This record gives sequence, structure tokens and C-alpha cells, in this order.
Amino acid sequence: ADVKIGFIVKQPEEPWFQDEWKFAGQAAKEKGFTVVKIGAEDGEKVQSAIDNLGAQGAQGFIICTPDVKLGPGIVAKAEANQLKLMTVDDRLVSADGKPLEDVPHMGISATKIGETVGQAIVDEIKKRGWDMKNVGAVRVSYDQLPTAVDRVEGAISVLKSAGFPAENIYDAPQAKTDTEAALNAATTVLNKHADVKYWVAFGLNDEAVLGAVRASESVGIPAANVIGVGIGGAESAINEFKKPAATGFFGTVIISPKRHGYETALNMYDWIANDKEPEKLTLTSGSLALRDDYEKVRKDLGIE
Amino acid sequence: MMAFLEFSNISKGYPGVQALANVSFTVEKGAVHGLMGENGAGKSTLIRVLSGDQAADAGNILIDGEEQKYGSVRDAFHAGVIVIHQELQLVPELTVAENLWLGRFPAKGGVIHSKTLIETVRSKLEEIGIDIDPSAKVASLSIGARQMVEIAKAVMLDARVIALDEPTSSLSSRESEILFSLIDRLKAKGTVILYVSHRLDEIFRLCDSLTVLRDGKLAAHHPQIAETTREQIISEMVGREISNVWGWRERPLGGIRLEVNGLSGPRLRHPISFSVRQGEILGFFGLIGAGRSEMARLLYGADARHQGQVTIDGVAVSPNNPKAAINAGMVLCPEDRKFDGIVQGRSIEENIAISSRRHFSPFGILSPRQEAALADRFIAKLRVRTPSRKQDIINLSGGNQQKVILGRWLSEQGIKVLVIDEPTRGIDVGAKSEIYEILYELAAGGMAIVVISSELPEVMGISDRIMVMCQGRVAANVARPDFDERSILTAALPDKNAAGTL
Amino acid sequence: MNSLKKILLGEQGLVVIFAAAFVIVSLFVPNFLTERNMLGLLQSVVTIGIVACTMMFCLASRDFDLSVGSIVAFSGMIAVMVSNATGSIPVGLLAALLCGAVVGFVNGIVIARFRINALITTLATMQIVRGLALIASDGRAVGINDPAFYQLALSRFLTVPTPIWIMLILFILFGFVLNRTVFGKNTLAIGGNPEASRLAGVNVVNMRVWIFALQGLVCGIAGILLASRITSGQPNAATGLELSVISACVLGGVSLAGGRAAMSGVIVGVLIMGIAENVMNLLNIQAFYQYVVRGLILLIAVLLDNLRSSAAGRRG
Amino acid sequence: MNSLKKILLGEQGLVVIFAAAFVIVSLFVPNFLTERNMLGLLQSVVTIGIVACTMMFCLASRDFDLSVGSIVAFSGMIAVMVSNATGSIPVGLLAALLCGAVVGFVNGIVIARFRINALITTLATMQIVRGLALIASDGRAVGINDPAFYQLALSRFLTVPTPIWIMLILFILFGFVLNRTVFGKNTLAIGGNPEASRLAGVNVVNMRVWIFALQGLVCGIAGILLASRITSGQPNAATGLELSVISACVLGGVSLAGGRAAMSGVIVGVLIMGIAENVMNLLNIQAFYQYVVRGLILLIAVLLDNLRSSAAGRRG
Ligand SMILES: Nc1ncnc2c1ncn2[C@@H]1O[C@H](COP(=O)(O)OP(=O)(O)OP(=O)(O)O)[C@@H](O)[C@H]1O
Ligand SMILES: Nc1ncnc2c1ncn2[C@@H]1O[C@H](COP(=O)(O)OP(=O)(O)OP(=O)(O)O)[C@@H](O)[C@H]1O
Ligand SMILES: O[C@@H]1[C@@H](O)[C@@H](O)CO[C@H]1O
Ligand SMILES: [Mg+2]
Ligand SMILES: [Mg+2]
Repeated sequence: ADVKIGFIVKQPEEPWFQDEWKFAGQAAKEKGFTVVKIGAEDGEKVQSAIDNLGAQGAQGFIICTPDVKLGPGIVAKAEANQLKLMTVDDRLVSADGKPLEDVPHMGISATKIGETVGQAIVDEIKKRGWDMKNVGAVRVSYDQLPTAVDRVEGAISVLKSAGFPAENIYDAPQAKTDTEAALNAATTVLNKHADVKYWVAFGLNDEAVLGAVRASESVGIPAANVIGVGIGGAESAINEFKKPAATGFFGTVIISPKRHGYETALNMYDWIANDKEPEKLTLTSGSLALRDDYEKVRKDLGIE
Repeated sequence: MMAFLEFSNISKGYPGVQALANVSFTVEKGAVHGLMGENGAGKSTLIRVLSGDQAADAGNILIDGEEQKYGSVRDAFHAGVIVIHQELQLVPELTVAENLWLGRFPAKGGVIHSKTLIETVRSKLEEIGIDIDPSAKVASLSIGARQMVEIAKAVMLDARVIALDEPTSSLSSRESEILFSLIDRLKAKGTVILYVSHRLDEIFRLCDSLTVLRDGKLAAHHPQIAETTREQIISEMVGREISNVWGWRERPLGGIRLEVNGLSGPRLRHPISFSVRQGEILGFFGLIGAGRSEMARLLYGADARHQGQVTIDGVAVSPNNPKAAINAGMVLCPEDRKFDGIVQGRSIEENIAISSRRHFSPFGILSPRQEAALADRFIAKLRVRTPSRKQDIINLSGGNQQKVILGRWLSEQGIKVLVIDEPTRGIDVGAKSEIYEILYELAAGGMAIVVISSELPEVMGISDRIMVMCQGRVAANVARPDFDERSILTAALPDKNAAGTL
Repeated sequence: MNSLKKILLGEQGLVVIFAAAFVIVSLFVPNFLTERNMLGLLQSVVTIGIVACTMMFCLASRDFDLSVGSIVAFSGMIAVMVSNATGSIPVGLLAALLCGAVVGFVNGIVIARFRINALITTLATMQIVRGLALIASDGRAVGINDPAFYQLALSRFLTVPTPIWIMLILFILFGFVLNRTVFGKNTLAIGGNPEASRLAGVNVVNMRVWIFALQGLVCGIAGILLASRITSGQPNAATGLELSVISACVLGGVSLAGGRAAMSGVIVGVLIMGIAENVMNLLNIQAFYQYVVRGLILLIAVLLDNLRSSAAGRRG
Repeated sequence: MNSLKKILLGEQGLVVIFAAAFVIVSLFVPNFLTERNMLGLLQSVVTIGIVACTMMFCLASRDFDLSVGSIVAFSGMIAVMVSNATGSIPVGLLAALLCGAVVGFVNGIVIARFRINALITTLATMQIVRGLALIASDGRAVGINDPAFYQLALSRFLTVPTPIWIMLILFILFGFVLNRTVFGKNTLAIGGNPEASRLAGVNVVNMRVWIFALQGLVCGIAGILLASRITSGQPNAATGLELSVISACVLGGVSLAGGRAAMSGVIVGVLIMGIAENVMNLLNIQAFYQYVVRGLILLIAVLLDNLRSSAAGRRG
């Protein structure tokens, strides 16, 4: 029979998920199966997406869930529709917060990415020879999204253990996850601490950090005094590197949508067509890309 | 006899206006008591205080010797007071029956007993001689029919006191007669009726006693209406004598100004043709629903025409576009001022200048000084009672709103044709004769004027010629020398043999 | 021919147009008209459908409620948290319903008694309640301890899942309330002419408070069912619900100017929204194009309805 | 004493209340009243402020526009993409303005000429336009080739950044248009009573189309400035803008029932929203509590204004 698999993602507008879908599509083309792409922004949409897949005769699906606590519901729904289930990016957990180990997962821990960001910042501070006491950190936060909390907390833990003073870390809460909101929040922080000369910035993703960098520019802090490290590595970050002069956007931690999209789709196909069950847990890692080496990093990760 | 209803030292002020000041009078049981006064004298305010809608600043109301302390319309209703307000208070989306029962639906456990709802209304309407389908939506009724629904509301409930605020202003004479006989019946039951009207004929026909208000104060109280005269009441109201209300005089007529050829529309199926000459006042008379208002709206382009040509001085007026009509020199004062006339939330000044300001607003930029001057001129000319031209029009009394709409069009320039639907609806006697004077003045200047009115004396009093409409057709065309109340009324009555074709 | 025209242009025109569209979709979209897909579709509109019942009353009385999404999320959270804390699901459910009703009641008091604009008030409570939900849960979803809670959504009666039954019951109930009770007629009257209603002795203030409280209670029901379906209380659930629900109502002919509403229309509005989503996914339409298609469907639906009613010669 | 009361209860009461609040905040919130923070605050309200100018007209004429956020994002994208493609920034800007105006025009035509409900229409175009922006960019941010584009937002005149000047100019311009031109008065008249305005010779259909087109154009300006500030065209920008803008207007006393609006009120509304955000960040209030505080500020602001105007005895 024809193989049909679903690929459900939580934020279909985000470039990251566009890429995952693109690579899943590529796998489908190569192996001759069908991928049904559905965006599901909340738990309710996830439920109907799974029903919908069942109705159109899919045999399995991959999901990046809007919330990991949806785990038991997703598992139940998949069973009810007799669909094989795999997760990507974010791992499902049970009611008590323990990972659902039976569900095959490919992803990267949010805390780990955050730690990579923190490390990149610490290294660069040292390289530039700044005294951490004189450096301020903008934590562009979006605390209603658990992943976002894990990421920034990851970065903060590295900073702190490298001796960055905790009282120099300032919270800039975004009202929404776009650049403008980050820009407005960060501007307030920078103006509140007008005496601080050097700044570092981190947040949920590239857009958040970009907002902080734009804020530093608008209040007249020179690019050389700013180190912003984002997460994602899609167009908004690349655009920054392509600018003729270096900006405060120092680098970004690229995670590969290729592996997440292509491999998960392939694994699911093998599971359905050849009854080959995928690994229970595959962890991928993020790679830091800078202005000078981003093209190479992207190539290594299989994206161009 | 003893005083059944007593107002004692009632005062009520609004910002900038003392609407009522120390008003006291009494009404006896079973009496119909008239309430008269100029526009803005405070009649509606007094009625609103009686209805529990607005609290008086000071004073008491006593019914049957008992002091009333009600704080809401509901309380007043339980005290046996029912009020029919000047502005119709119906819910257009509900049916006639539902409107009549609103606020006290027949229900068991919250579930409406729909059979009772319809049937009681049907039999009641039949009993009092109003021919309206109880299950029709109010939105589908004409203003006149809506007014009848309001009246039925008062009659249906057994009230001790009923107040009617200008109930006949949108009724034809035939419907008014139905109302009068209802009032007679209520009176016989001992109900006290407070009756507000600007029509002296009605007051003398109905009332046993009368109070005149002026500037919010009691100007006169007549316990026996027979002991006064029209002239006395008028001078108590307006503070001067008005000898001849109509004041018509001969005028020279010019060439044809407005020509209407085969005009028809969705609610006016039979094409209508007529013409009006320069300086001529053409009156349209007919019963409720005869199609006069629809004719006027088609003429002006307020509704889409099916067919027909309208020309002014030989130039065609494009259909379905009021703005084009104004540019061609035609304006319309609509009959329904609340929905088609006043712009709520805006000042008197803006309501007057809305159209004419284009003449003194270069590049669309206003001239506040000229607008103010214009507003002041027409407030004075039409005696609009208001503390300031900046007053929101919604706060004016009904008659004063009508005057402002008139001011809107009188302030226009280059008008050749004035179509005016029920020009003096709700307007006091003093202002009435002034409005007629203005019409004569405009006609003398060469304007062609079309006046639609349901008041036969008015149409006869001011028109040079009368067209009578009946069921959407022109039934007669009478020149002034041939005016005769009887034949005009006969022409207006539907032919019993012909099928209702509208 | 003439009678066809009559049906199309009659009161139930939207229903007829909808039925026609349904038949076309059934014929041309594979997998659409299967029992599974129909049940899935109905389940996907449970939240919108339930909340639309009372939103209809709210709009019909010329009010507006933007806080429904937050109340659904909040009461879902409360249901889960209280169930977990007390170990008793009924207590949790009661707490959730109570919470929803209280928020709605507060909305009503502020709007009707203090005469604050409904848009601003509910925009404010929308944020306050969402904030409370986030604070209560520290921004994270709360899992359900007792698996019996899932049964609310999973259990079936005559092969149809319970949430769908509940939605159907509420449709019937509120349809009845709107057309046959004093409450319903007063709601329409207030929307049609608040001043006239007040002068006729309808207690407008109380009515409005009741409508909002009811709206809150019904959001509580929707919140409980949602939490059970997604097996957790999520502080971020149901964002944007308000616009979907209001559009469904307006699509179904409820007038934002008040005074006009019909349950049949609202049901059709809800189903149109659900079917559009369902069919796009069945046809595998790309995410970005779905935005465009969704917008076009909305437009076409009201356009058709408008052509119909203007042909029927209603007054603007 | 009496004159104080007069000022507080007068037409400009909201402005006075706002001024008082401003003084209090300045005294008690550290770092608030610094030049840098003031400029930062003003920059943060540029998008809302600019769009509020025309939204005021839209609401005053009893209409409603939910598509503003999408138009801002879309025209920002167009500005960047066309600038990149043609190598000319002026051409890019022109294209963006044109695009905004065209979308607004289409809104206007559908709403005014085909008489479709404004809420539904703009909800539809909101989705369609967002979809188009996503399709055009494949969902990705588009970088700006020519750095001169950044100067739109970065350049300063008398130490004040250009976007703030543009916002101020639009405030003055539209304040003038509202109070001193036939266009403004006609807008208010339509809002007060559309049918009466039509019969008084106002071309209601054309006016409404113009207002929507203008709204689109102004969204184009906001979109360009936003793209320049964030140095890229982002298809996801400005989501939810519509609600913020509408709340700012309503806060500023614009009546949703039409017919009432004042530029001074809208400016105050916009500033209240901006200051609330700014002060909460300065005071380091936690994200979740910010929701609650934002909601409360909205409520208190309208409540105060309401107390004021009901004390002044305006009619409900
Ligand atoms: N809500 C209000 N706010 C301000 N002024 C008001 C308000 N209601 C009435 N007025 C004023 O009070 C005065 C009395 O008005 P009222 O409506 O009682 O007059 P009326 O005698 O009924 O006149 P008409 O014959 O024109 O109906 C008028 O000057 C009117 O402008
Ligand atoms: N909104 C409406 N919907 C449906 N029918 C209407 C409407 N308005 C008027 N009609 C009907 O159209 C016909 C013509 O009404 P029109 O208002 O022109 O009469 P009229 O002679 O001006 O009488 P009046 O104004 O005193 O009611 C009547 O049969 C009336 O019932
Ligand atoms: O939402 C984020 C997205 O921005 C991307 O960084 C990949 O991970 C997802 O969780
Ligand atoms: Mg009156
Ligand atoms: Mg008439």
C-alpha cells in the first residue's frame, strides 16, 4: 500500500519548521511516499490534526508538539487512530514531567542549546578582554513558552559559572516573539542602565537577539561593545552576517533542520514500510556559526 | 371630585438648561388633562419624570393621595403608570405581539407561552380596531403603524395613569379617531390621561382640563377647559398673539421648475407624474401608507428608482444619489427625523452645517467662524431652544430637533426644489407659523416646494395646489380655488371595490 | 424554479447554501464523508461550538466578549489543578465551572453596572485571566493525575464521543432559550433597542450581567472538555479563540449591531469554520496558502449570504 | 477647588488624568524621566501611534479594521523586497505605500460597496494578506541589501529619531483633518448616523472607501519604518497589532458606536499603553504579572474616565 505519513509542527510560520517540512518532503520524494504537513498551534489543533490524519488513511506521523505535557493525549490519540508516533525537537512528557521513553524521539535539549549560547558568549567576552563586572546581559525572555525558559536558563547557568555577576543580568520580557517586541523590551533595559558600557544578549531565538542588537544600535552603543548570540541560524541571522559592516549580532547556534526533517521522515517510512523501528532517542547538537564561517557551518549541516 | 394625580414642585435640570422649575398641578380622576407648551418647554421631561425614567431633582408625585417613591420604569409600572414616549420605543427586530408584551411576557418557569402571546394581542387589537398582524416584525411597519402599536401597548395594560406624548404626530386623521375613541373608553373607566399635543383642535376635542408650560415653569392651569379660548392658550404658550396661523397669500408663479415623469420604485409600483412651477407650493395629502413618503424618497434619490425621470429646470437629476440631488438644487426634509434626520452625538452647529459648509470650506478646510455664525443665525431664526450651538442634538426636545433639520436645508445655497415631509410634525404653534412664513418667502424667491402632510388643515392652509394620493396612486389633483375638505378626504379613502394593489 | 428561489432566499438561506456546499465537498474531497472524519470534524469544533452558544447571546444584546479564550484556558487549568489537589474530579469540575462563572460575572458587573465599554473590559480581563493562569502554573502545562479525567473526552455514547453530545445538547438548549424563553426575547430586545427595553421595564443591567456570567460558565464547560481532550491544563490554550467564535457567530448571521441571532445560523457558522480547516488538511494545502484560503472562504460565505438577503429585499 | 473640578471633568479630562499619572510615575520610577528613556518609549509606540491615527477615523465612522497588523507586515516586506530587486529605495517605499493603500482600498470596496460586515471582511483580509506575506517570502525574514534603508529609522533631527517625527507629524495632520476639514466632520457624521448623513448629501460609500484606503496607506508608512527599525522585512511582524491599536483608540475616548473621536485622546491612549509597558520593565515586574498589570491599567484608565464623564453628566 502507499505510505502516507503526517508531519505536525507547532509553529508553521517559523522558518525552522518550514525547513523541517522541506527536508521531510525531500525524503518523501526520494522514497516515494507522501507527507501530509499540518500546523497545529495548540493542544486542540493537535487533536484534530491527528484525527484528520487517521481519516485520510495515514499510517504514522511525526510531531513537534506545542507543549510537551500534551504527551499522554497525543499517545492516546495516535493509538485510537492506529498511527505510529515519533516526536521531533521537543520530547513528550507524562503528567508528572518524566519523558515518555516509549515514543521515538529526535531532538536537542533546549537547555543544551542555551548552554552552547552561553559558552559562545563567555568565550568572546574573554577574547575581547572585557571585565565581566562591567558587562550587562540582556535576557530577552518569553517565559510563557517553556522551551524559551529552558534555553535562556541554560545560557545563564554557563555565564554564572564563568563568573558573570548575576546582578548584571537584566530581564527584558517580550510581549510577543517578534523582533519589534524584543527591540522595545531591550531598549528599556539599555536605557535603564545607561552607564553600562558592554553588553551581551541572548534569548529564545535569532529574532529575540536581533531585537536586542537593534536596540543597542538605536541608543548608540557601538557594535564592538555588543555580543549577541542567537539560536536558529535561518535567514534573519544570515541577513545579519551579510551586512557590509559587522553588527552586535555576533553569532548564532545553528541546529540542523535537515536531520530533524529528513531523517525523522525516513525513519518513519522505514518503520511503516519495512517494520524497522527507529532508535528510541537520537540527540543532535547545535553548532555555533559566526560572521566568518556561517557558510561552512551550514554546508556541514546539510543546508545551503 | 378629588385630585387623583398630583405634581408637587417638580424641578429638573440638565447641564445649562432648567427643563422644569417648581411645576405643580393636579388632575382629577377620570379626566383627560392636556399639557401644552412651546418646543422645549419641558413637557416630555415632565412625562419622563412621571414614567420613572428620570428622577426629578426636587418635588413629589402623588397618585390617589399616595406619595410615589419609584426609582425605575418598572416601579412606575407597578404603581399603575404607563407612558407612551414622544420618540417611539419599539424593538424593530421583535414582532408586534412581542413588543406589546415586552417587560412582562406571559411565561411559566421562564418559558414564554407563545399562544397566549399572540392570541391576546390579536383579540385586543381587533377589539380596539387596529388592523395590524400581531406576528409581523415591527421593522416591516410604517411609522404610523408603529405609532398604533405603541398606543395599543398603553391600552392593553390596565393602568391608573396613562401619559401620551404627542401620540398623533404621525397618525392620519382616521387613526387619530380610533385613538380618540379609545381615550374616551379609558376615561369612562376612570383612568387619568395626560395628553401632550401641539394640536389645539385635539386638545379641545379631548381634554377636560389643561396645563400650559413655558420655559419649564407653569404658565397656566385651567381646571375647566371650557373656560378658556384658543387665543388665550396660544398667548400663554408663546407670549404673543397669533391671529392667522396659515397666512397664505397669492404669489406669482413662474415656469415649470420640477418635472416628474413616470416615477416608480420598490414600494411605489404605479408610475407617478407631476410638475411644480417656480414659486409654487404643491401639497401632497393621503392616508397613512398612501405612498407619499416613498414618492419623496424616490424623487430625492434616497431609494433606488425602478423607472422614471426627474428634471429640475429641464436638467435630469441622476437617480439613487442624494448628493447629486442636492447639487442639482433639490433637498429633502425626511419624515423620520430620528433615523433619517439627526446625526446623533454631534452638535447643533454640525447638524446645520453638514451640507452647506461645502460653500465656505476652500479645499475642504472648514471655517469655524462661518459655521458658528450660520448656526447662530438659524438657531435664532427658528427659535431653537438650547443653551448653546455646541449642544449635542440628541439632547434637544423633539420639536427643536426638527427645527435644526430645517435649518440644515435653509442654510443651503442655490436650492430650487424643497421637498418637505411632515414639516411641522411635533412643532409648536408659534414656530409653525414661522415655518410657513419661511416657506412662503422661499416660494416667493422662485423655489418649487413640495409639502407632504397628513394634517388636512395644514395642506389646505398652505398649498397652492394639492395632489391626493391613495394606495400608491395619485387620486386627485386639486387647485386652491377648488379646495374642499370633504372631496379631498373622499379621494384619499381607498376605493372599497378596487383590490388593494400596493 | 420559483420555489427553489424561495428556499434559497428565505430565512434559512445560509443553511441551504451550507448544505449545498457540504454535498459538493462530500463528493469531491476524498475521505471527507467517512464516519471517522465526521466525528473528528465535530470534535474539532467542540470548543468553538460550545462557546459560540453564549457568545450569540452576548452579541445579540450588543455586547462583546474577548475574554473567552482566557477563561477556557484558566478554567481548564483550575479543573486539573483542583482535581489533582483534592483528588476528587467532581470537586475539580465544580471549581472550574465556578471560576468561569465568576470571571464572567465580574465582566458583567464592570460592563453593565459601571458602564465600561465591553471591548476594553474584556480585553483587560482577557489579559488578567491569562496572567493568572500563567502565574498559577508558572507558565507550564499541568498534567492530570487521575486518568479517569481523560474519560470525560474519551468516553462515547452510541459511538459518538461525549464532548460532541455535550455540544449538541447545548445547541438545543440555547436554541430553545433564545427563541422560547423570556430570557432569550429580552436578550434580543436589549440588542434591538436598549432604550426601549429599559423603558418597557426590562432590567437591562441584570440581563447583561447574567449573560456574561452564563458565558463564563459555558467557557468553564469548554475548558474542562478541552483539558480532558489534551490531557492537561495548559495556560496557553485557546488563544485567539475569541475571534474564531465571533466570526462563526457573525458568519451565522448574528448581527454585531445586536438584536438579530439564530441558533441554526450559529451552528452553520461553526461548521463552516470547522469544515474549511478539515478539508484544507485533507487536501494537503500548504500552511501559507491555508491562510489565504481561510480568508477567502470567510469572504465568500458572507458575500453569498449578503447577495441572498439583499435579493430578498431586506432593508440595509 | 471648583476650577480644579472643572478641569478634571472637562472635555480634556483624560489628558489631565494622564498628565497627573505621568508626573507621579516620573517622581517614583527611577530612570523613567531621562531623555534616553523618553525617546525609547516614544520609539516603542511608533507603530501603534501611526496606525491609531487612521484607526480613529475608521472607528469614528462606525467601521472596524482587523487587517492593520497584516498590512504593516506585508508592506514592510514589499518595501524591502522591491528595494532589493530594483536597487532603488524610493521605488521600494513607493511600492510599499501603494500596496498598503491597495489592500485598504479593497477592504473599503468590499465593506462599503458590497456591504459586507467590516469585522468579517477585515478578518478575512487579515489572513489573506498575512498568507501573501508568508508566501512572498517563503516564511523567512528578508534582509535589506542597501544599508541606507536603515537610515530611515536611525537618522535623527534635533536629536530625535525620524520615526518619532513622522509620528508627531501624522498626529498633527490627522488631528487637523478630523477637526478642521469636511473629511473629518463627514467621518464623524457617518459614525453618528450613516443614513442621515447620506440623506444630507455625504457620499457615505466613497467616504468609507477612502478611510480604508487611507488606513492602508498609513499602515504602509508604519510597515516601512518598522522594516527599517528591525533592518529586515518580517512576515510575522506586527501580529496582534489590531487589538493594541483599537484599545489605544478606545482608551482615548473614541466610541466604537461611532461619531466620537479626538486626536488628543488617541495620543493619550497610545502613550498610556507605551508607558505601562515601559514602566513595568523599568520596575522589573515579572512577565506573568505584566499581563495582570496591563489588564488592570486598561480597566482603571477607562474607569477613571468614566467616573469623570458621568460626573460631568454626559448622557449614556
Ligand atoms: N438629556 C438632556 N440633556 C440636556 N438637555 C436636555 C435633555 N433632555 C431635555 N433637555 C432639554 O430640556 C428642555 C425641555 O425638553 P423637553 O423634551 O421636555 O421639551 P418638550 O416640551 O417636550 O418639547 P417638544 O415639544 O419639542 O417635544 C429642552 O431645552 C431640552 O433641550
Ligand atoms: N421600511 C418599510 N418596509 C416595508 N414596507 C414599508 C416600509 N416603509 C413603508 N412601507 C410601506 O410602503 C408603503 C408606502 O409608505 P409611505 O411611508 O411612503 O406612505 P406615506 O403616504 O408617506 O404614509 P406615512 O408616512 O404616513 O406612513 C406603505 O404601504 C408602507 O406600509
Ligand atoms: O520554536 C523554536 C524555533 O524557533 C526553532 O528555534 C526550533 O525550535 C523551536 O522550538
Ligand atoms: Mg417633547
Ligand atoms: Mg409619510
